[in-house]
Amino acid sequence: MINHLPILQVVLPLLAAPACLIFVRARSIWLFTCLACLLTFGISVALFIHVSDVGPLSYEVGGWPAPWGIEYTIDSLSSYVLLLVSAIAAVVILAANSSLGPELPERQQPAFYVLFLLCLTGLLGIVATGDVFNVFVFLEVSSLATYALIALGRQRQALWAAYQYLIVGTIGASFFLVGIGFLYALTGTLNMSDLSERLVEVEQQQLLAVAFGFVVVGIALKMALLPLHGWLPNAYAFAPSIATTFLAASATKVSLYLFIRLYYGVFGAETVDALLPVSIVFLLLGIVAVLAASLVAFRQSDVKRMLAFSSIAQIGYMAVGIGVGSTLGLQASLLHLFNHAFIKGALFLAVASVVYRTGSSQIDAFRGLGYRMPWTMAGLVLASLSLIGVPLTAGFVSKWFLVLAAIESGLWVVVLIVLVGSFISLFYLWKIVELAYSKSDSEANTNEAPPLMLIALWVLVIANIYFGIDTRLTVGASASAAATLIEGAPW
Amino acid sequence: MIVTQALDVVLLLLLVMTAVAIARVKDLFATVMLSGIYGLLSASFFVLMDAVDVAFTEASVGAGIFPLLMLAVLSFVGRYEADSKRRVALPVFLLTLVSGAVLLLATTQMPAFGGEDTPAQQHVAVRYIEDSPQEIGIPNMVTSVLASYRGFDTLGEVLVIFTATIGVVVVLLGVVQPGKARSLPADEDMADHKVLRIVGKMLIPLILLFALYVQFHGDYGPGGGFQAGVIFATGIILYAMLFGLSNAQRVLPMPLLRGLTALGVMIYGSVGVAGLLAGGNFLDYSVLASDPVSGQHLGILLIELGVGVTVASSMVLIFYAFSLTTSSDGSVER
Amino acid sequence: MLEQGNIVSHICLLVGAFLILSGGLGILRFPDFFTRMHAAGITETLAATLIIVGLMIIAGWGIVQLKLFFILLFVMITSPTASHALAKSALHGGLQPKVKNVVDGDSP
Amino acid sequence: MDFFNYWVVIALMMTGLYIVMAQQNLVKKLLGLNIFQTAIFILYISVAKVLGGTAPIYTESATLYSNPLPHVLILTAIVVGIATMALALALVVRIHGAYGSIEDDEIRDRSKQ
Repeated sequence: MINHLPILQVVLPLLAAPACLIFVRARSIWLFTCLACLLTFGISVALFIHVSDVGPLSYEVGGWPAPWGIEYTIDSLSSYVLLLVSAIAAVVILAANSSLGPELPERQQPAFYVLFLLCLTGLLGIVATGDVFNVFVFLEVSSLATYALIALGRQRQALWAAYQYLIVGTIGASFFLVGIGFLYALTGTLNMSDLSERLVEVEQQQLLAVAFGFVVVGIALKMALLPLHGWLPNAYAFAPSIATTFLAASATKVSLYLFIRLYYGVFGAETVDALLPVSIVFLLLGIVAVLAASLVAFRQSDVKRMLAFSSIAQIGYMAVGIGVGSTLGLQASLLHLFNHAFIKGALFLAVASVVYRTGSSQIDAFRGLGYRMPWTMAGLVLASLSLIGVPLTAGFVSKWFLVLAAIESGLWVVVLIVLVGSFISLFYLWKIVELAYSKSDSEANTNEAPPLMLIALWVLVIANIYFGIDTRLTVGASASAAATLIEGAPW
Repeated sequence: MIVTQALDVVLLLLLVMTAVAIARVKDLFATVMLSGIYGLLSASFFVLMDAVDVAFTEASVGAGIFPLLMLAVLSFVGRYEADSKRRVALPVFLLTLVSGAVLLLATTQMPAFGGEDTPAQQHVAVRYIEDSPQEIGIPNMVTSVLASYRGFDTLGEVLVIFTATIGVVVVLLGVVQPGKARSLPADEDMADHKVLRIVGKMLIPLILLFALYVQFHGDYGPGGGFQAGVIFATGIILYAMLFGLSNAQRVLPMPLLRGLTALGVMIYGSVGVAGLLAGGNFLDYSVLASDPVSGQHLGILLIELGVGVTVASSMVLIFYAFSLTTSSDGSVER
Repeated sequence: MLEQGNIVSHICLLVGAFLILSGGLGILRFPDFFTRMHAAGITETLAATLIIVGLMIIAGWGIVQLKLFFILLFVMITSPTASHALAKSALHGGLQPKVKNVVDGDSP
Repeated sequence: MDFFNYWVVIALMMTGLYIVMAQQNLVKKLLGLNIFQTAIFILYISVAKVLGGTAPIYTESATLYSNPLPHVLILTAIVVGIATMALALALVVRIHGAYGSIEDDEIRDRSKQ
């Protein structure tokens, strides 16, 4: 049975999505979706344990051996990201039914769950597959589902945001397709491990550079690296809150995973850097992203938008980690990928609770909420601390590793940037917290968020603290993944 | 071979001319027609390149479905671009020019066009060409690769269509499970088009029959589930246009179509799961029957059926959604 | 090479190709919508017929010939119908044929 | 002649990209995107062509076939493309209903209100 888990990981939500339409009532579809997400999470846990105990798994879809058929490979890196994505999905979907109530008419809710499952399928497929064209297919599954999810937002700007993201996302995916087309012309294969072997023998350096360029730009568009981030703020600000929570915690992370997988695992970082200055560009763009996006976040009056810009800044940190270029840097990126998902998930879920109660995500709506929604706001404060990087939270661990990596490589600028970025985030998050705990005119009767939303929020918050204290799982997994990718060492 | 190359040059130049025309013409109606021509030209080019299956698909999509949807949209948004601000975006133009030049230089390193000994022809493809007629037992190698070797990609493709359909319906109509059919005012407009209706009545059965032929002949010649699905949908769409949407909905109501769309994906997935239960891997058809080749036959037949069902019902559903939506339906601030 | 059937088929193909060309010219040069449609509709039905017949002769007795025959049937039905629908919707849309002899090639 | 197809691919790609980035009209942008995607199809299909080969359908007489794999990939890509287009067009219809315009700059202005 364990042998079939790599494919079941993807096929389970894949088949659950159309099966949703059997049910009529939104509530039963929600329960069904929860069940599917929990099972998916269970599979990813089993895979994670298996991979860390026994070793990587490979699966030949259709029974055809690797370069001819499609191969699914689960190694330490992919099992780590699979665990993350399916955990986020399972937690977020718990809160979905309550959160959607005021944000989406009941007749539209079934579509939300179907699209949610499809998006999850796409993301899991990208992570699990070992075939570059299969990546494209699942990239499009998740992207199309995402566009539709964003368009479900209440305001008309949601439609505009969805359209903009659709154009940018399609260009990104098309660039990726062009890149792998050139690679196919040069090597004759689409399988990742086969590709990495055959790329070494390719002599046409300029064309190889162009192919890498297309792939890197395509993925950078999807992961919203700084100059290509334009689609993200509107998409996050106007999508239904629960969709934003899921996307912010998973979608850009999966794009980053894809970049890491191809850049280190398939193309080889040294090969690429000999042709294109990718790591330097990532370092510079990451630094600019951390500073600029944090400053822009400070100026936002809509909290969803503020957190969206904060996400762009956090992607900057991950880019910096890659740009540092060492094993430790990559490990810091992977750690931040994991931890930031829980941080942003918790923050956006707290905002979703506020939207549920007040109907607004403007910063003024937070006035006095510290007294009316004590648990939600306490969760928000803890998650904010984690985002800033206070010790004993998950955010601290990843920033600590980033600083270590920078010191190891002698990049003192990066240390400075991390500190400055954290300070700026302290300021913009303080704006929220200060308002939330300032006395408001209205009576301070408690009006807490629905229990399921609170539970989901606190699961994420506790995860933040847990991974800040007990770092064995995250540090261990990211260390082995980074070592495997860079040194080809056995995990 | 000279003829092939001459045709190649002519068709590609025509494509470039059409693309430039699309960029320059302000009348959206004309540009949509041009993009239909563009689709047909590229389909012809694909025939020339021996990609008959691709040509078939491109003809039905690029010159069929895509312009149809575009026209439906133009009926809402109007025919002309606003032309107050006619500015050539110079930075963008330069950017594309420069990157184009860089790419031109790089492509001179591409393996020469049409060669037999390029890496693309040498490595993975060899097995598909030499062994698939024996391993899979059907002559059309494209179908073999599509349905069996890379069957999981095709499952993803069906899933993409399913996703898009759900997305389109929920974006346009705001629901996945709509209530009763609305009758459109346009239904009566067609009543005096006697000629069209009669010819339509003659053609629709033939179109549906042809769709079935394409569906089940895909193993031997160009065709398969996707093309068949599109052709089938065309027949239904033609009926809806000539005899009114409410009549079409009486034959194929939206809830049924919605169910069929999901059913196609389920059929495909179930074949995969059946392979799993029979002791093989997911989507392994060889274990479905006593000997591998007939197992492959059965598997491919079933999954092509799944593709056909999903594609046909999705296309009709998307057409319904575009016809039923009203641009100012007050659901702006839902 | 120069069998009888072959000559006939070549003539068919050439005439068909010429007709398509003249139809295209007509679309460009005729003064208004209806005459242009006339040029396109009339010539193309005949041209397509000739080309398909030419191909049928080349194909010889068999399944390909049968398929070509079906295509021919389709073209014969759909092409005039399309012209009819176009003309009707043009009239419906308020477009009147030009009656005077205006040599202005552009105004519809 | 060896690279003519690829040059055309690049010309089409750049034309499509220019339309997407420079044009204001949302429908026109989608037409540009369509041109761009078709250019990719042409790239793949050109890679697959073997001069002197035939369509990859097994017959007794033929020995040289064009490569079926890119054909399969492009079949998938075409379907993905039309699915994206359908969703994009649906969004355009709704945007027109919500903003009363399908010109990029006008919508940007009205979004701010």
